[in-house]
Amino acid sequence: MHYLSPTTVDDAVAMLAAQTGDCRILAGGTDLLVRMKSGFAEPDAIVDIKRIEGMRDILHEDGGFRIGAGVSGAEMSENADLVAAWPGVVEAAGLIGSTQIQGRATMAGNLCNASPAADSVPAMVAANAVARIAGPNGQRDLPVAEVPTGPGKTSLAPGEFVTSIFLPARPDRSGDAYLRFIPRTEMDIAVVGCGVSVTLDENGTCTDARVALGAVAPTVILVPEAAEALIGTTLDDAVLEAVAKACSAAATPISDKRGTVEFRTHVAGVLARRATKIAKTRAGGK
Amino acid sequence: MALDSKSDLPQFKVVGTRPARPDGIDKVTGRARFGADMSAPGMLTGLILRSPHAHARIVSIDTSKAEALAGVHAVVTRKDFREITDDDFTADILDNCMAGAKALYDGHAIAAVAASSTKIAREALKLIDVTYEKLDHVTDVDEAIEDGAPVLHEGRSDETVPAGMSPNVLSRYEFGHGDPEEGLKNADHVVERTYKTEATHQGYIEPHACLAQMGPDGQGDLWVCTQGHYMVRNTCAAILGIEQGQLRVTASEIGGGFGGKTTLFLEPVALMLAKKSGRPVKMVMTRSEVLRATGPTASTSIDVKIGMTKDGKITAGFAEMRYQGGAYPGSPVEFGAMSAFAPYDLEHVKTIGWDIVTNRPKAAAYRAPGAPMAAFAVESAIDELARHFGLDPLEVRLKNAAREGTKASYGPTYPAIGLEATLRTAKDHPHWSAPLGENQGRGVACGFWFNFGGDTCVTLNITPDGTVTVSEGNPDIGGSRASMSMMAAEELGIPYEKVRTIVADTGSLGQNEVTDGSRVTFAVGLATIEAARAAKREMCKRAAMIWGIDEEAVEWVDGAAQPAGPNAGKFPPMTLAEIAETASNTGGPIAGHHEANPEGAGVSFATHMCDVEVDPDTGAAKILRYTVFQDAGKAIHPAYVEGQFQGGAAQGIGWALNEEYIYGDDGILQNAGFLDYRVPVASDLPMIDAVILEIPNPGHPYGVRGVGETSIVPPLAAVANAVSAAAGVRMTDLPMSPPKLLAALHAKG
Amino acid sequence: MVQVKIWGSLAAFADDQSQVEIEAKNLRELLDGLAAAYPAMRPQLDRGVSVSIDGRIYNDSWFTPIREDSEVVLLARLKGG
Amino acid sequence: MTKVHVTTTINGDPTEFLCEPDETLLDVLRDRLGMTGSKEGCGTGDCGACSVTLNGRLVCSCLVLGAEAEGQEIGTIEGMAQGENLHVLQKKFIEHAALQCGICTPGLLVAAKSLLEKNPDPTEEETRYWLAGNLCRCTGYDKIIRAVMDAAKEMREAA
Repeated sequence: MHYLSPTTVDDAVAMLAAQTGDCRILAGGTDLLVRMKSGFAEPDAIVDIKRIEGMRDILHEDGGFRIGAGVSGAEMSENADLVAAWPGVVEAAGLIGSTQIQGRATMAGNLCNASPAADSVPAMVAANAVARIAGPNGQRDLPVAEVPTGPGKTSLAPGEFVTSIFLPARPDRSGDAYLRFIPRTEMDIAVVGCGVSVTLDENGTCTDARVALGAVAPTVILVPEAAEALIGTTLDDAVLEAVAKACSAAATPISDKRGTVEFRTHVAGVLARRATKIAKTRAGGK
Repeated sequence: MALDSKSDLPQFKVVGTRPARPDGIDKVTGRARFGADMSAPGMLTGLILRSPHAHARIVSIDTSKAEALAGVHAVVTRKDFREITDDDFTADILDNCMAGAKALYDGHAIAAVAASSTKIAREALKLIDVTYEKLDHVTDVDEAIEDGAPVLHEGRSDETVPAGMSPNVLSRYEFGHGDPEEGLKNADHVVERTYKTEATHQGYIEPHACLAQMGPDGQGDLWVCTQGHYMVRNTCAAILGIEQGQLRVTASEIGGGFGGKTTLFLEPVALMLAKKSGRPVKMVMTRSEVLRATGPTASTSIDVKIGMTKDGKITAGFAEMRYQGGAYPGSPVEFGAMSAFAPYDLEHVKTIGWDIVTNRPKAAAYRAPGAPMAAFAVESAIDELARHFGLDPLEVRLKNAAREGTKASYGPTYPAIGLEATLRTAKDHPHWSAPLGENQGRGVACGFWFNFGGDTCVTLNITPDGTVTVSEGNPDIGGSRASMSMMAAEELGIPYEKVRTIVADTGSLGQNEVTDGSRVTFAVGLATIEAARAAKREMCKRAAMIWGIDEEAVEWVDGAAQPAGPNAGKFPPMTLAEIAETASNTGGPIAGHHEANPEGAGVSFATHMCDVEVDPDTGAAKILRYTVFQDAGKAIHPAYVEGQFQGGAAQGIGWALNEEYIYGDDGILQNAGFLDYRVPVASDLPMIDAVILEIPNPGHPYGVRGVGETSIVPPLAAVANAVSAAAGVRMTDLPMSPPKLLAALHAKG
Repeated sequence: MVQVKIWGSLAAFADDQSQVEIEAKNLRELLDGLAAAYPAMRPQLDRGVSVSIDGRIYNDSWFTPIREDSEVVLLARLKGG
Repeated sequence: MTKVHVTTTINGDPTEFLCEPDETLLDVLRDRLGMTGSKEGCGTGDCGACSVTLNGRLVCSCLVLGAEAEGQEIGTIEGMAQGENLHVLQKKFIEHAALQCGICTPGLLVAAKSLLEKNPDPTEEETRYWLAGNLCRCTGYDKIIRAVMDAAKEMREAA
């Protein structure tokens, strides 16, 4: 096998195009190396994208943030502007694994690993984040929600890879939050995850909302019914109950070693209620 | 401690202090060499092919393609080992290390290769063609004894098993006295429940590893992480048909064992690969292999019936316990049956234990093997009875506590024991009276372990410059070298820093029992003290020669020989260093030995107290506060005694809350990694308060009891009682993982 | 003669007695005496037992003295973790 | 397969090695460079025994490729003591009996050092969460947390 370490996007695209066998992108490596260790992946080539210019950068763009595909969760949490604008997304990325993992794991990698339980993805979907994708046919932007298509599967074409994630500009009085449930306090894969983003008007009435759930379906899902329940309200307790109900109703989980259908369905609602409350507070709601 | 019993023990100078351990610097700098840290010139990598099936007949194994691969130097299957009859003690050990006729569990070793690189070895494993005939499997202990359950072995049940039972039931044990049915008639309330515990793994962070060399002359060398290198030597020699004296085994530093490194997994295979290849072979397990094919403990299903009067007197106790010990005989059910009611003074008590096999890895010992599950069942039922009557659960335990003179449920009459002291200390501790908030609960539970001695051999050498080296044969798993140095220093009357203790290889000392059963500080400590006493006698003799007086007229005081009796004061004392300096002139080197099988270890008891908060919306349980009260007999190095208490408690908390073996319907282990085999992490736990009580064991010169095992016995029940109190629903099935607890909360309504 | 308490499931191999009398001055004589008097107990004795003598547990030491009035209890052979 | 030539810095020492393209940094350290202080407890980033720093950031060396070390700075347990002077954390681990078997100790020390560099005055909770990726099965963490907090205090007082 080969280890390739391009320094430009074009080189990376060319290298990917030149590979005939199983070629994998290496960002933080916290999923890929585990798969290799377990024998689930035996790539013929690894393309390390971290030396590509811009991949380690967090840039202001159109009032939002462009986060390079090689930026780790720990690096995100050290960017004060980003934390102020998108605390939920930063927390979600910072929840992936241990301190050690957070020093390596990236949102782009978390997205392309396409686990339904990926922590950063519900937060990104709630944030309406957009992935920038490079490939043999040039560059394209795709909403994060449309990247994963099933467990371990993405809509990326052969030779394509994510170069950055764009988090849009925040209107005033906006807040987001991500909560997940795990059996321990750290180190587990989410049994259920929930990302919420809200924007309030001057009166505290919700004008925009997005709610996303992880680990309750083959991919992270957006729950429009929950958003509808929020918009136009002041997010009082009765509304939070409705959001919880909508999220439990939207959940179509499986039972596995991490949780049961009943547990995930119920806890999806619990987390939605709690995350909405945090997002509301962050948006300045009372 | 106010409650410590009076004793005529010596006033200690070194014992009871907290010096730095001798291996401390090696371990904080990364210099300490563990199992996987050794290499040898020309070394090959050994890997094992493991069964992907839970139960299958091995029809054929074709290794020819693997053998033909460049870089492969040896392939080993069961047929490379000599025939061993079923009644030989090594038969099951070998079959577990390398399957014979059948693969008995997911992960069972089928073949092994040694190659010039890990990559080639991996490739070679893929080239081994195994034809399996899949068989039905069973992994649940209760299902295994049902009619028509898949049978693992025919004809292995012993004479204690009544006719007509499933062949998966291998042994029956019964202990107790009196007539429980009669006793239950005097009860005002009876709790009758079935409790279940899932298997847990010892979870040592260091995977099994060894480095083997084996010459055509039958001489071998083995470097291995183990709790007992003498056991490794003897068992490997028996399996390979070589002489014990020809195999030298050196124990590496050991990265945790907790009972899981008291048997063999890789070692005979590594030696066989080394023999066939003529090269040193290193084998290191992956974490997945560790979880699939080593350890774990038994899973259990236990029926309990306990009666109590309204004033809290237990009138009778009965428990019937089913333990599955994996694919071979030897679950620790007899210890569950012996220990279940050991903390109580009961007129009517009976326990029945069944040893059952299933398609799971062969259970290995795990810290107080068999006792935590039994204590979970009994202590939960007692807690429920106390709550039923509105009685203080500590008072109920005090009312029924075993004391000196109590006839134990497993037979003997207790000498002085410390249970009552732990209960009284618990009751007086601020933890017991601290307020609790909403959704919080407090639980207590007691636990017991036997402790024992075993073969022990210690050599203590006096160097020419008057320092002391102690050689002992038990791997240091938690600071025991420090304890040995302390006891030698205490006995010799010299500073701790003048003594260095090493763990010697099998060529350097006589037989030593495995580091298990909380025996080391007791038995090796005793032998160290006796070896020091022998050296003191010799040094008194040397001083007597120099002074020209009878050696009986010399005594050892404060690190020096001094004339005694009629000669007192006639000569200035000769220090250890002074005597050592002239040893060549007075008869040669000075050493003390002690070889013995010290018996008479003292039993030990503990009471644990735990506060938990339950999230009613998610079923998550958080440990808020935890206190251990345990009798240590005498704490040689209190910091390491506290460490044993805290470590046992943490393992027990994991067992209670989130650790479990999860098998799919296909009999395949689903969580063979630290990601989903969930041991407690730092943020899961509070500080664990450790209260040491010292009720001396008369069987040890300094009063030592074992401390390592008792600490894992109470936590399962202490946590379950706390969770049950916080949740308002009785939890009888471990682990109390959030989905299970939430379902119980919902069922309660 | 020494009174030896035996555990419940072993009683079936000692004519259903929970306590038997054996002429023995030490542990070895006790184990030999048990095997001779109750041959059905031999498989368990071969698998191994521990013996509590006056509250202290012995695994192996043959020449541990036993007095006529000693409390002697057979136990399943102990091991640890 | 072609080996990769890597030039890097380990504990301040310029270092070169050849490794397989899919070989982890942990395997390089242990098997090629003889630096066995970093331990493999799981190989999947779940135990922290292989913790090292990569350009000052705490990582699991089992989840880094050796090839990625090109031009970077690696810090391992072997670089923690300065000559015969132990780091305060190392001293405190011994003093507090914060190790029993010692297999997790190198990783915990590297992780704790990284914590105190970022946060010289961590709370108990911050310490516990920072170290949550370092499994210890012997101690129940109590004495480890005490040792780290005590080391932090001593380092603050010395600063």
